[in-house]
Amino acid sequence: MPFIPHTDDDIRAMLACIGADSVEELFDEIPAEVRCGELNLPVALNEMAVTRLMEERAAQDGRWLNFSGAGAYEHHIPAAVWQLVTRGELYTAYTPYQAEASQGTLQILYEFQSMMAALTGMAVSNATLYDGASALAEAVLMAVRAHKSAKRILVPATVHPVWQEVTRTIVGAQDIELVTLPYCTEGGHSVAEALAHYEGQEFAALVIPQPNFFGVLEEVDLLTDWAHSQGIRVIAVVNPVSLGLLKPPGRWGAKGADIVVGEGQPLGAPLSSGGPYFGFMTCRQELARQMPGRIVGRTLDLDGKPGFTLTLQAREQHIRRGKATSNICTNQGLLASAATLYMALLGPQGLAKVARACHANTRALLEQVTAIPGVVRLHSEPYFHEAVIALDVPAQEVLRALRAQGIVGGVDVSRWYPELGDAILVCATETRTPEDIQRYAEHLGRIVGRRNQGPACTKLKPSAASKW
Amino acid sequence: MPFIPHTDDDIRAMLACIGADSVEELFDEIPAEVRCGELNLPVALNEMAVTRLMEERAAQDGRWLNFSGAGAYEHHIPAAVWQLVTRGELYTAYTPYQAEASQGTLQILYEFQSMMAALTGMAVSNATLYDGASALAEAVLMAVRAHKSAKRILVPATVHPVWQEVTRTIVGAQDIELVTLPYCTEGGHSVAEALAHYEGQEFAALVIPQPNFFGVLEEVDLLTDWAHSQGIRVIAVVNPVSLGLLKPPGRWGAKGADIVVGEGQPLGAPLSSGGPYFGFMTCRQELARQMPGRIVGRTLDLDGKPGFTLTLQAREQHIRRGKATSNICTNQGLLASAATLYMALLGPQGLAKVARACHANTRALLEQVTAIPGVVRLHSEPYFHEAVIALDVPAQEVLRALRAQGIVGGVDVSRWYPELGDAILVCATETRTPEDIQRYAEHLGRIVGRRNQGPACTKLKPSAASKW
Amino acid sequence: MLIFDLSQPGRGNPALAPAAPPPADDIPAAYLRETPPGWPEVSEMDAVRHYTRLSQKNFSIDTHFYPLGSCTMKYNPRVANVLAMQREFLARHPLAPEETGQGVLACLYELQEMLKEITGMSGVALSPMAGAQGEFAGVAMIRAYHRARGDEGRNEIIVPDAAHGTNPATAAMCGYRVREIPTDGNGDIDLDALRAAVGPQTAGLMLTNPSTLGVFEKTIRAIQQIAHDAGALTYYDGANLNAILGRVRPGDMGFDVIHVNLHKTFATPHGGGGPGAGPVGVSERLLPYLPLPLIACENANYRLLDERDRPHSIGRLSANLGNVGVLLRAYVYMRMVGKEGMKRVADIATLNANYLMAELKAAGFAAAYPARRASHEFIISIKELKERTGVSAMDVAKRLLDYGFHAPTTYFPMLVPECLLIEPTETETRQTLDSFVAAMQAIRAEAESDPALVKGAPYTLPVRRLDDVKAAREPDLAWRGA
Amino acid sequence: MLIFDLSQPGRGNPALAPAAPPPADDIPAAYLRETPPGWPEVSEMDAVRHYTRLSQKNFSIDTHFYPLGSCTMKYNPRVANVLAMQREFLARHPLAPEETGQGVLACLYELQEMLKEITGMSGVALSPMAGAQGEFAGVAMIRAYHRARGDEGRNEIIVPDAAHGTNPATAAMCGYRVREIPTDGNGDIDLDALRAAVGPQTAGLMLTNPSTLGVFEKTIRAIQQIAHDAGALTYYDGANLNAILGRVRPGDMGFDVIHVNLHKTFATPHGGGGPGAGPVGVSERLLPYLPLPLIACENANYRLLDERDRPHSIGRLSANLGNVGVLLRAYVYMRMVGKEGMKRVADIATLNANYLMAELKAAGFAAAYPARRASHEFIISIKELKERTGVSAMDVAKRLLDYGFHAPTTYFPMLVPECLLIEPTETETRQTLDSFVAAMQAIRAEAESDPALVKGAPYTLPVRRLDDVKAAREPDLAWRGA
Ligand SMILES: Cc1ncc(COP(=O)(O)O)c(C=O)c1O
Ligand SMILES: Cc1ncc(COP(=O)(O)O)c(C=O)c1O
Repeated sequence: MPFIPHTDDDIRAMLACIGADSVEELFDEIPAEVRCGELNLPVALNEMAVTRLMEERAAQDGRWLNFSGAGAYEHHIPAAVWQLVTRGELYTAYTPYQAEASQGTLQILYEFQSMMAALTGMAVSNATLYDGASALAEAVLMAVRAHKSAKRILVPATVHPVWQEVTRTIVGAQDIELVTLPYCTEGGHSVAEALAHYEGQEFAALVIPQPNFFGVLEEVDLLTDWAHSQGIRVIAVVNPVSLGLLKPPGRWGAKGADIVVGEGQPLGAPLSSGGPYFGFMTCRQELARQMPGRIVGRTLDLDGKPGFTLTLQAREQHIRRGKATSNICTNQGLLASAATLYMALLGPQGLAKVARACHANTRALLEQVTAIPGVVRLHSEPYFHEAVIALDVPAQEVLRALRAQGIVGGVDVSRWYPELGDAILVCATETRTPEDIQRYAEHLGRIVGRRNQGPACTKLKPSAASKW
Repeated sequence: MPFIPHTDDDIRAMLACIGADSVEELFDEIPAEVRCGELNLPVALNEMAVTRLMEERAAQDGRWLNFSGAGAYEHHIPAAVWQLVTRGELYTAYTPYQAEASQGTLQILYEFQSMMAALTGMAVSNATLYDGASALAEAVLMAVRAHKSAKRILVPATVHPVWQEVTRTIVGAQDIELVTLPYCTEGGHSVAEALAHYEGQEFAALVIPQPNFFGVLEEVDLLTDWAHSQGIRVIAVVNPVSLGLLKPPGRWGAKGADIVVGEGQPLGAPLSSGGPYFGFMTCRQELARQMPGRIVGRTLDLDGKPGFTLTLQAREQHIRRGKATSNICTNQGLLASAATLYMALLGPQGLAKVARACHANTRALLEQVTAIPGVVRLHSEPYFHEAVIALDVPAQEVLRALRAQGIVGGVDVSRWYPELGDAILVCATETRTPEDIQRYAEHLGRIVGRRNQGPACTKLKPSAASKW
Repeated sequence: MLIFDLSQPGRGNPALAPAAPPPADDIPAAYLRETPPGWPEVSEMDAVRHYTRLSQKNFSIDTHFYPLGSCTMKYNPRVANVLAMQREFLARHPLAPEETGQGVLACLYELQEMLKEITGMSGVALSPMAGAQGEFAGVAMIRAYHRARGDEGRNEIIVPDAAHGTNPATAAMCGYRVREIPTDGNGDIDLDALRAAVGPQTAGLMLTNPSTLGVFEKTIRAIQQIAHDAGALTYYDGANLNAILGRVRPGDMGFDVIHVNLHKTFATPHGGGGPGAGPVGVSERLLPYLPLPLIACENANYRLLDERDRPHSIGRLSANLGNVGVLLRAYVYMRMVGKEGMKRVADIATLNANYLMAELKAAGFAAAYPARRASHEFIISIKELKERTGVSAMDVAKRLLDYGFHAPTTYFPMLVPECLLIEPTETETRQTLDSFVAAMQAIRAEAESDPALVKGAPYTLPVRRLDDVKAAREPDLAWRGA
Repeated sequence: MLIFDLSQPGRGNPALAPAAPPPADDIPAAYLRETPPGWPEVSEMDAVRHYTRLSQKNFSIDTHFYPLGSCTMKYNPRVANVLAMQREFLARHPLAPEETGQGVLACLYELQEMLKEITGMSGVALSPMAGAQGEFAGVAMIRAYHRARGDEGRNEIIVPDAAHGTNPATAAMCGYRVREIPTDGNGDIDLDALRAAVGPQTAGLMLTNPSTLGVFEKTIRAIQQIAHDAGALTYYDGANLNAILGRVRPGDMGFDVIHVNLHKTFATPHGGGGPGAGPVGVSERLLPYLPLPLIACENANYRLLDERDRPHSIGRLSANLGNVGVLLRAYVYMRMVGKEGMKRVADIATLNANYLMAELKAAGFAAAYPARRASHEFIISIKELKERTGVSAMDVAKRLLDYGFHAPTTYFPMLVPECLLIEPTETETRQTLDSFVAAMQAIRAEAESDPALVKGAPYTLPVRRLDDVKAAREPDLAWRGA
């Protein structure tokens, strides 16, 4: 059997020590009536055969030129990152319960927390949640816990729609109400007019995505200050790579955001059909004990030498059980290690360059595609590294035609925003070359093939005061 | 600049310490007249760009179904091998000159030597030479050194022809004569009739390949005993994987071979267009101090604890300079580590299974292809895992047609053995499935397409007593 | 030495970033960052060196015996890593259409089906990203089920006192009150207490089996019956599935939900705390509520099912498919273990645990449930030693590190005083277990002769024992500059 | 603990080998092995654990500063490993036709061309598998050249006494007598001695520049002239090319042959002793003799040249193309360094060496050639300290290990007593160099106050100082059973 080292002699000798006649006997406490018959599974493959199978499966999926973002972004990951992260000592350890035997993982997580705090401009960070979407849900729960009375959260319609779904799934059971803040369909952002409607109402938090799902930049200072003026906490949802260029949530408005969450994938995690990624969360100092998830602290050992350990564990399920800040236990630790390496290798200047290149490439892409008759950018507000383009032909057909050219051409957003019509969210990160961009534009031009002006939309969507 | 950590401040401060005004000044001892102008090289690519380039180059080479052997064999390499061998501590260390700081590499090499000695049935092993071909050359030099008077070596025509060339290149400068021993074209092996011719002549060694270049098994006991009866040492040239099945050179004839060399590639090195591979060499105890290359020994430390160190260095160029046993310095250490892991993971039973599967697959291949009219196996003697098949159509055309089906169909041997006519050396290792073999046979059948009986050959080739 | 200590302003790795992108001069200044984040500025080599050396400070399966109970620290096959990290798999965008992912989806679909077969459930969803999220999905489905039937009064979940902390925490997250029920002296659930606890307010019962006490719940049928009779659904915490592979299927026993931890039973690496994967399986009646996406095979074509296909789903737990890379590793493992191997895994995991328990008992250690068979793990209690010598379970754990063994789980389950929960797994040799026993004996001898020695452990690790209290009282959670 | 100590008869990893191949019953028994080789029988996990832990016992660039003179232990970019190990590259058979290898051949061809440009030579062959094999190829070409001209009397090669051992060893292997010439007090070759040595018997001169003494041969033109005037060819040992990249080209200086060590100058890993690669470059007149194969580009098609194309070639040095995987790594490195970076490499390598020399001098250490600029490396001599305290260069080297630094090269070149040859390379930071200086100072202080301490070093490594004499006198070269 693979991975089992026992020889027949071993088994015989061990049974003798136990005083059992057979391995079967070791299961004698299992009631006969619950035992099962033989499993109907495929027969075992040896390593050679499984390698061949998996190589064929990978080859089947092929290689594509990607222009999709929508929450998961293709970035160049320095080769050193995964070469190091898959070292056995990091890859095959578990949660550092025995701190002294886990200083590697612990120090890396401490450095991770430090870098994430610096990136977002906040005081403290935890050591990952599952992903960005579930991190938003955790932030909502945290804001409600911290607020004590309000169980309502104001969520812009421009927050990633799947993240909204995930949040609803996760917080739904606790009678928390998520109220949708409509957005301006022309600008593509959340606006003061929409906020006015909620003036004076009690909310535990306002969520502010930056950039938002459409790639558009929100007026974060205005939104933050409005929320704080209403006694509402601010949950920032940010793309970490964008923070190489954009103002960190800690600096939003007069007082800065209160909780910051996001999808960590852009920091060193490959796209991988969706995972593993990691959610990050940072917050103000005073909210630290409300945080979900593992937190690493620096302390001293018996000899007065610095070292690292899991801390503030009284928040966690293994201590506080039913009263824990979250049920999370296993998190996405290895991805935090990858992110730490990514951040350390790029450094602040490297990140700024990546962010600028992403923006510049998307800008170049938009310039070229909007020169095509019938293709327009849908929104007017500034963007970071993705944008919605409207087409006068069916989006699905266009995407299919691009695919025939080896191009994954963006994400059809009509499923979540039917009001946008035929519209795709496109993204060109630093990984796209000028030739890639030109190739995209040429094919799109050929496919679209005729001219059209999409009608400008002048309504808030969804209509004000809508809820899920 | 990539990989250079110096900031401008660093450089300034360092120059100040040196007392130089500029980096330029540090080169002031270089005569002006030898300085060069700007290099005409491509501009630097960043990691992302070079990654894209190299991924495209790899994709360009594609994936092929391989039936070629001829000295380099496709085997399944357990994934753990290269995952471990590329760990920085092994990958980026150098020759273990500081033994105490290199116990990892040293112990692995000691284990390597132990396993190679056990595999070949010899007393001692070195810690690699460059490749199998140059190892044969080193064995020839060693045999001449050990013999003292004879400078002639008897080399069967069935030794890998390129290895013969390499050996000639390397030993040629030292007035060593390589005398070709003709082979039986029907059996495909070296025979007593041919040996008779050399009875009573002085040779430093007889080389015995097992299996030989044609995949054929030589009568090693007979050849070994003949050589020893003539006072000639035996240099065995073996495929290490074959030794999972075949008699180790230490057991050949009454006394066993004296020196054993071979290409280590089958033990864990990927095909890689030819390298890096490694040459191995083992020998009798009494020849140890005649060996070329690094050797690791076990010894004790100051506290009496066992440890490992390079030893018998008085043989080597860094001590003995012009009188060293070889000029080799940097060897193929990492490949020895990979081989050690390969051997430890497979174990004796695993190796036996690999060897048996190779044989069985080649047997199945031969059964299927020789059922095709016009395709025959050229030799009658037993084989290990490759064999020459004769075709009645041009070999190059057949190989080209197979290529059009994604198959690398074997090696055209007419370049080295024109007497064989249209003949290709085919090999099916354990990596070939029954479907692969069937696919090969079907395509070959379609390509050859008509019937022919190749005339049996009854002459020794090259004619007896030929020399290079 | 922190990575920050290696930093020098202006240093960096230009080759790792785009050369000189144009400024983002079309974005108004108000949106822009003024000062770069306080990240370290180090060379690639210094980063590689720093993190390589840090990694060496860890214990891990690849370096040490790691008998951490409840965590199933078995060998993580290297081949699974290699195959899951093929370029095509890594580069695929999660929202790329299904036609670009038939290879990966085929693996996931087959994984889904294999898990159904192994657990005996009617449907499986792969998306939960860890056991706790699988639990969440499971309890949320229980809730959805009762709601759909208009059975709104059920607001309690029953959890044995020995349960893992995630069980009560999950129940609470799903809006339930948690009712604990005690365990009897034999390690079984107290059936009378259970009977007394159930009622029309009971939404579900969460059971771990073999329990966290390392024993098989002998009355599992009765427990199941009592819960079902009360109209409650039954949840099977499958974190300990390794013990029963191929012998018992929770679905056959009538359970309604199960989560399994791929990072335990199916050998995916633990990554220093994750990522894992916690697929959830359900009985027929919960099928409509499974979280999304699910993977369907239609005419040899793989497709993701969404809200349009499954309108009653509890929804989504992640933005995408879950931890696909982890799922692929589990898939590779399961294909290699295959039909023949599954039961063997449980057999040898159980053999190793019973052998180690027998040897430790013979060496004078007190098993918490000496009359019971160990499942794949078991508990010993250091209580008696502590009373005599002052050496606690924690001290023994720390001293084990000096002997080159990762410690077992300590102080969990909380039920057994001074406990060590020991799970050797099937991938360890008898020789390793014997050397562990020898270390335990040596430590006991030290405790008798020189308790201070043990209480001062560890001595041979990168740090001596760390001050947890200080860490919590004066939290230093981020580097704030030199 | 040896891997053999973990072995248990009958253990193994069935999943790593074919399941149950049929017996080879068509092969006569006389050919077959009777007993399996005495290899260890261990589980995959135990092997992984054993070798992971062994690896941790090494110093390496990825873990330690490694200023091993003459070896150019610079950072080995991880990306080169990743890209060279792509599946398509690894799987290609060496005898597969060129059409299946246009990608890899394009890289090799461009590498060949870049090396021509950097060295200023007319042709380059990539096949030599290490520096010493490059030397062999070079000297063999010199021999072929003289022979082709009927100039048979040339049977001597001149080698400076400071030369690396491979130079005289290579000359001998090529059938030449070796004539050593001395170095003067400034580290330059003694020109008078050279003039006296050359003659009609001189086939060639092998020169390392910058020399192994760490200085640039100031009279290199004259040396060259003297040799050429005598009808000898000149060989440039390019192992120290790192010092002169983009500043000086051996070809421009009139050298006839050069070998370069890709595993030094071009950042390919040293692998614990190899593999490396030692391409050889030649001047116009040696072109016909280059070893095979060479890579040609014909109509944008890459092709291997063989004996039919190059009938005068000295022949082949390896069965195939040489160490292709190493060549690919060097190619990636060179493309990343590019036109702009080559000179910078030499600049900073030189800066680091001169800085470290200046700091060590300031700390009281004696430079062997204090009046000279260091090239990319330099020598300090511990002679004076040894005379006073008995602490030798070897002792200092061993003590450095305790301080977390790999030792410099010791006792080479043999010319300088108690020498340490120190080569920091350009990839080390000033901070690292400073901490090395601090360690050297500390060791000196220890030598003054407690020489026995230094002589007993190392203390903190997996073993104390090893008995080399015993190793050589009673060789234990292979495990022979428990
Ligand atoms: C019994 C039990 N249940 C649930 C869990 C939670 O699983 P996870 O850590 O993957 O969230 C664990 C893991 O620690 C466990 O041991
Ligand atoms: C100056 C010099 N020449 C030649 C060599 C030989 O190179 P290699 O070890 O690659 O054979 C070396 C390497 O040690 C060297 O330093």
